[in-house]
Amino acid sequence: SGPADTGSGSNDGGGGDLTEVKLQLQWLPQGQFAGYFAALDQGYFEEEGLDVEIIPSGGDIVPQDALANGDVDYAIAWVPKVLGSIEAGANVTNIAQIFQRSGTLQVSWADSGIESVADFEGKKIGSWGFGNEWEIFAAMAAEGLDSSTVEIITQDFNMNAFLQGDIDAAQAMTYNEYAQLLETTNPDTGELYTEDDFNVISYEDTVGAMLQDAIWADTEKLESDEEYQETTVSFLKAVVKGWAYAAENPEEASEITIAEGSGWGPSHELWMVNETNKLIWPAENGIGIIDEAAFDQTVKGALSAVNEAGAALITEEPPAGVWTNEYIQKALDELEEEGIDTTGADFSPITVTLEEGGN
Amino acid sequence: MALTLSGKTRSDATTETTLRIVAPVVVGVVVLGVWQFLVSVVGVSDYLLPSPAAIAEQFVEFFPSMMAATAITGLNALLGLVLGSILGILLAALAAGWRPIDHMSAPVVASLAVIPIVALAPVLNSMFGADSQFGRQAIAGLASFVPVFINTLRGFRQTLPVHRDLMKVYAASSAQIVRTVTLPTAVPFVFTGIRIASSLAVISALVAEYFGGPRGGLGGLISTSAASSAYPRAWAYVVASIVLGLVFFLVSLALERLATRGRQRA
Amino acid sequence: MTQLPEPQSAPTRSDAVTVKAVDKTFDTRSGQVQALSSIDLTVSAGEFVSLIGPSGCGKSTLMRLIADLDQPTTGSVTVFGKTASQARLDQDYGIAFQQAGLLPWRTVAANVGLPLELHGASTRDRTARIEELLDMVGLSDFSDRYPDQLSGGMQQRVAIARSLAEKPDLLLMDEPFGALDEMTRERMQTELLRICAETGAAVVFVTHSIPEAVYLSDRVVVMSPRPGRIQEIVPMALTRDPDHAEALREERAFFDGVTAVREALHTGSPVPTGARGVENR
Amino acid sequence: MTQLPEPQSAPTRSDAVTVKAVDKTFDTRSGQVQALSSIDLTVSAGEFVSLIGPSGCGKSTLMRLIADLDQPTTGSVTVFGKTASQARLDQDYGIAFQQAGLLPWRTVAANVGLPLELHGASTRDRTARIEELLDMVGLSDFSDRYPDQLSGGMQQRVAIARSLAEKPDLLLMDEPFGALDEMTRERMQTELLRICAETGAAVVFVTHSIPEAVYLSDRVVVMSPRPGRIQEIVPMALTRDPDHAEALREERAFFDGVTAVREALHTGSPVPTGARGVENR
Amino acid sequence: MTAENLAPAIRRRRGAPTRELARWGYGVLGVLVIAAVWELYKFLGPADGVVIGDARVLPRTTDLAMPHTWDMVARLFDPVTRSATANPLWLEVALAALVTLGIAAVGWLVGIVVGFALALVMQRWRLAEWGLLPWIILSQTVPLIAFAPIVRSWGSRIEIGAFEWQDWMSVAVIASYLAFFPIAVGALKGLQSPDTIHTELMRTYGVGWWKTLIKLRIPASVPYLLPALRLGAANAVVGAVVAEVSTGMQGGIGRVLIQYAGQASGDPAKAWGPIFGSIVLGLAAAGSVAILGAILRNYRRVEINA
Ligand SMILES: Nc1ncnc2c1ncn2[C@@H]1O[C@H](COP(=O)(O)OP(=O)(O)OP(=O)(O)O)[C@@H](O)[C@H]1O
Ligand SMILES: Nc1ncnc2c1ncn2[C@@H]1O[C@H](COP(=O)(O)OP(=O)(O)OP(=O)(O)O)[C@@H](O)[C@H]1O
Ligand SMILES: Cc1ncc(C[n+]2csc(CCO)c2C)c(N)n1
Ligand SMILES: [Mg+2]
Ligand SMILES: [Mg+2]
Repeated sequence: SGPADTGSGSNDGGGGDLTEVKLQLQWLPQGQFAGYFAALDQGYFEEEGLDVEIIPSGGDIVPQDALANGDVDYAIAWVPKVLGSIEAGANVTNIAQIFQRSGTLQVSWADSGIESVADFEGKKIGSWGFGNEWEIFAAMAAEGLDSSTVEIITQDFNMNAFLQGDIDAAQAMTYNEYAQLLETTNPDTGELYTEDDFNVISYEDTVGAMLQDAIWADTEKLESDEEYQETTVSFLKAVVKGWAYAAENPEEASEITIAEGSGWGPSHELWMVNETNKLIWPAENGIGIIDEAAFDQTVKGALSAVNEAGAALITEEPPAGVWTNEYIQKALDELEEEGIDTTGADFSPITVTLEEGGN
Repeated sequence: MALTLSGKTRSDATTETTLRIVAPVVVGVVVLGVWQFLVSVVGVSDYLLPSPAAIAEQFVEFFPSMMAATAITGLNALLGLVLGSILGILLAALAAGWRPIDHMSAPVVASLAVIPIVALAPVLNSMFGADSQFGRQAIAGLASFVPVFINTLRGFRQTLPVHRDLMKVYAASSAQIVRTVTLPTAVPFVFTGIRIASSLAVISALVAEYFGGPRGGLGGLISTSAASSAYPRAWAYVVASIVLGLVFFLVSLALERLATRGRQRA
Repeated sequence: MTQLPEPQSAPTRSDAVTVKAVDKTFDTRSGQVQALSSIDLTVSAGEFVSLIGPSGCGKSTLMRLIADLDQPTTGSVTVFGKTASQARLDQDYGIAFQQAGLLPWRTVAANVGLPLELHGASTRDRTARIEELLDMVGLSDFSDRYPDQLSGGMQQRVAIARSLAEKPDLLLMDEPFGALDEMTRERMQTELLRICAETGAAVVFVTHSIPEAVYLSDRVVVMSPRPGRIQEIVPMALTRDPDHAEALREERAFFDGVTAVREALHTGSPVPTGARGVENR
Repeated sequence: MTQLPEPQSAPTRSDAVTVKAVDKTFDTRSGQVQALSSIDLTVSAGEFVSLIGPSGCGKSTLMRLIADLDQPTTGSVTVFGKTASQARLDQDYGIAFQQAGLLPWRTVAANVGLPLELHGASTRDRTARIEELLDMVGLSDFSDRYPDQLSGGMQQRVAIARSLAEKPDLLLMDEPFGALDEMTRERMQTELLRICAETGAAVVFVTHSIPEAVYLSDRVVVMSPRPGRIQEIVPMALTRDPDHAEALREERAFFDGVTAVREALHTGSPVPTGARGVENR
Repeated sequence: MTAENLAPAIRRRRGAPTRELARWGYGVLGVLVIAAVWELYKFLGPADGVVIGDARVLPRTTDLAMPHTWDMVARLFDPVTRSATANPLWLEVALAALVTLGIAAVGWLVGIVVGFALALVMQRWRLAEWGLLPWIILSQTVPLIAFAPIVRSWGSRIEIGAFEWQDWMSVAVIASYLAFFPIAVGALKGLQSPDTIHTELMRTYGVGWWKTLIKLRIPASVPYLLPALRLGAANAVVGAVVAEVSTGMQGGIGRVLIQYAGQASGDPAKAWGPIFGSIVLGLAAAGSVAILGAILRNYRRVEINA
């Protein structure tokens, strides 16, 4: 149905009353954040009385720190990284666990014999660093391996290091780097690589699995600022609607993110939206609801992970109130009343065919 | 006090030497003091920019890892510096000897001087392999190459006409001319180039670590620490990288002084 | 005024320098510059000849032609009966420039020994000769110093020692004392005369200073400005007695020589006594 | 030899410079250097006084004290009855150095006009004065040139024009012709004498050249080396007739002056005629 | 300089325009030689490069590591993506480069103001020079990526009236951090460059520091300032590109660089587009200082070796 303009029409003179909100992403605009851009594009934020600015980030911007410093109102960030920040003094709260599952893979060649985390020993393991490596260390810790038993190599923005054999197992997000592999020509066959060429270890299947994209809010303001509390609920409502839109209209959602400046080719972008949807939907308890068990597992993993410099991610349990379902629950309840499905019970992913180079 | 010093030619040598050391130390101490004061007394947020005390504490706590990381980055920078300098000197010698090479290398050298590391790092990692330190060394080498080449070439052009005439008068062979006049004349310029290159090599090797390759260097640890909001630790690594850069600078400065010792400048 | 006939030198030794019908033209960005025009000059063995003339008249150019640092456009230059180029390869002359031109990274001794070293003299021979030379210019105590630790006059003495290293029979000197103050200069002149007397070398000496030319030379070649020509060759009639060299400067003959050269210079120069007004307005 | 009594200048104008019992000591890395020791000197208005002496004897230092570019350690310097500092602020003197010291980015006219511009002269006054000055030094046709387009002699003339810009009654000149060749130098000397005659300014002139000092000066102050002292003040008895300035150089009186100054110099200098051996070995 | 002009060996007979043309010809030839070496090595070299011991001293020659030069060039003229509205690659890169150029220019100007102010202070008070200069030199050993979050955070707190801190301003500030250094050092050298003879001349005219500064020191600093400004311009571009990556700013060439680097596995030639773009950008920035040099040519009558 194309980029519908359900909400934009209602922007009649009420523009001045909109509450300004800044949302900090954890990377450049791309399908990973389709729900937020869809909410913006479809006018869901405006419907909730919000004027939202989505701020992308680059290599050195830490979203939760931008939040803790008061630069923005909400931030998207992986839970383990934020746990580290909280121990360092950041006062932030997880208000919605958008991704229910971990999307991190460790990919190796089909004939490499690396089939589980236990096989990492003595191998060259790729990771992006920047705090994205804690799942690896946590999973290894569960297998009795510490970081000194492998050689960790920082991956750059593409998968060339893996393709050329510099690393034995590369870190890859289901929605991004794995697709990068599948849209590359195999020089031996002249065809694109297929899933059969690779062994894929999904951290979701290991005890190292950690919660990823969550929405974080300023703890202090949540406690003391009623307006912020209301805004939070409105904000979450719009976000949920945005993700629901992305689930139902992956093609349109991917076009929206491309229009927002994602530089990926169309098939890659669509793949990304589709795979992101799979990490969110279906959401048994409702999208964004934090599963206490999953959160505790993340904390446990974070406590056990020690990197090669000997630094631990966290050394003690995070304080109570590090997460709350209060606002997302309220938002979901209100949305249910409006007749919106917030569990995605009948969600079914589409099939995306990747083209060479993601085009 | 500063006023009286600037205007007059009161050349009290020992005072000058003392002030040259004391003044920067005072500036450093005052800045650190004010910063610490702002954080601990005025209550400015020390979240992103931690207090000197917090940084020092992390520096001490992670000292062994700090040393190991400094060694890795330092070695990369050193190899790059040596490699880049040798290349720079050789190519400058060619360019000085044969003008077409000079003209041909001009756009290439100019391009190398303006190319950001971000652009080069992924390409070099692909070309030379992300599992080796060579990519970083190559980047440090390229960064060092430019100033060494430019200064060496300038040095080769500094041969005084009177010295050239003298060599001709002595019917000296080309090899003799190079050995007795051209090279010795160029040496101080070469070392000036190396001095400029030294800090560049360190910063380049370090920044290159942000963009892939084996872990364990200062650049990687700065980013990892910062990514988990361990800012005092990140800044402690930054301090280590400053010290590393300073060591490179001072050593190359000493070499330059040594090379120009006992020479009057025209 | 036409050129005076050259006095015949003693026929026992061949001539040191013979310049015949030499022209020299330089190509420059802004066209051709004629630096020398029909120069004829003979310097006998052992003779001291000075070149004097206004700036740009081609003194240095002429000297560079003799030294084979440049080639004449037409005409020929012969040194001890050979081509200039052969004489250079044979190290038949020593040379000193206005700047001492010492290599700053070499000690005094190493600078003096440079030509010997380049021509493969043994270390022992070299050391002996360097000692001898430094002794001659009175710098024995300074052999381990670096050039920048010496005064300008001392540096120039090192350069002269260096030019003498191969015992040349011809010395070419292009304003070697130009950068020195008058008093040092006078001392160096006296010293140079003594050295010449000791070694018997012929000298071609470029200078701007009339008293210097008069004091040192057997003949003074006065040149006129572009295109550089020989205006006049003024023979000097001073009696040279190394033990009373200094006294000479206050003798009548000396002042007469100065006057003669001044007048020769002003004949050729475009600005004689009365013409000042022409230039000023 | 002791200092000669100074000749009394015409009492109608006050003295241009009075230096009384001046000592000057420099602090250096290697200790104190006494540059000047008990200097007494008076320069009358309109008088031309040269300072001559071996390198490092303190000529420049003395001139710098008069110009208030440095302060005496003890003693006093008075210029036209005021302190040196006041005289500087009042622009009572003009100054010229060995290097012309022109600003390379300014045209000849703008260089000459610099002091006027700095002191806020109106553009019209400035233009007129610049024209006058360039006319005086014979460079009217060059007013739009840049210094690098001029020969050394022309540059020096611009510098002299500049030093005359504010019509000072005192000119301080530190080897202004040191970098020029002898012929240009002689022309500049003649020109300087003419300008002095026109403007009636007193001159303190530092030089290394005996003939120059003799030719130009009413009195020549001969200084002895460190610690710089006045060795002797030699009055010149040349009759100055601007129309025959050049002829002077070949007169007996000129040569006598030269001899007198030479002798005064050698009395004070450690290297008189016979003592060469002392320095050489 | 003058010595070189007089040195007979260096004199050339050919006219200036021919020489200029020959220079460009050689320059182009130089680039072609590099391309030829690239292709020749790619043709002859082993796919996995030349490995000695543990170090790969010569690169791999696969299309992934070393795309053909003609592929790189051809890729410039293909659309960025399959999408119907996509621009050709070169246009996309050029547009991004213009954005970066603008930001770098602002960073450069800030660098000039800061650098020159520091130089003035250091020239005026020797004690300031002694106290500050070592820190200024040291400042360049701090990896500027360490600042990105701080600059962005502090900037976002600035909000004066209608003025609001923008993302690009953070980038400009970081760019100025690299740009100010050569300018401060060069300006200081330049301000200190007048000979004693000139400063003393000003003293004999009884004028103070300010007038000396304006009439003497600033004009005299031009030959030192121009190379410093050129270096500063190149540094500002490099700084802006890195800062764009660091802060995640959109629209500039830094963003395009990492974006296409991320696509290099599937489309290796694409990544070279923004690399060429950033080189052209840097050369353009540095080259534009030459215009300034032409305007100020009367102040460059004395050239220096800086
Ligand atoms: N290599 C050269 N190329 C072009 N012109 C030259 C060259 N060498 C000298 N000239 C010109 O030839 C003329 C004579 O120069 P030369 O140096 O011989 O004069 P000079 O008498 O030694 O002058 P000075 O007294 O200033 O040393 C001058 O006009 C000079 O500009
Ligand atoms: N600023 C200074 N600091 C230390 N010593 C100085 C300074 N200026 C001059 N001197 C010393 O004072 C002495 C006299 O120097 P001055 O320059 O006045 O000599 P001069 O007669 O002008 O010499 P020259 O003929 O070489 O110009 C010298 O020994 C010199 O080294
Ligand atoms: C310079 C830089 N490189 C890689 C990452 C890693 N990263 C962060 S989020 C994400 C998933 C979406 O692609 C990835 C790969 C980073 N943060 N900064
Ligand atoms: Mg000459
Ligand atoms: Mg002096």
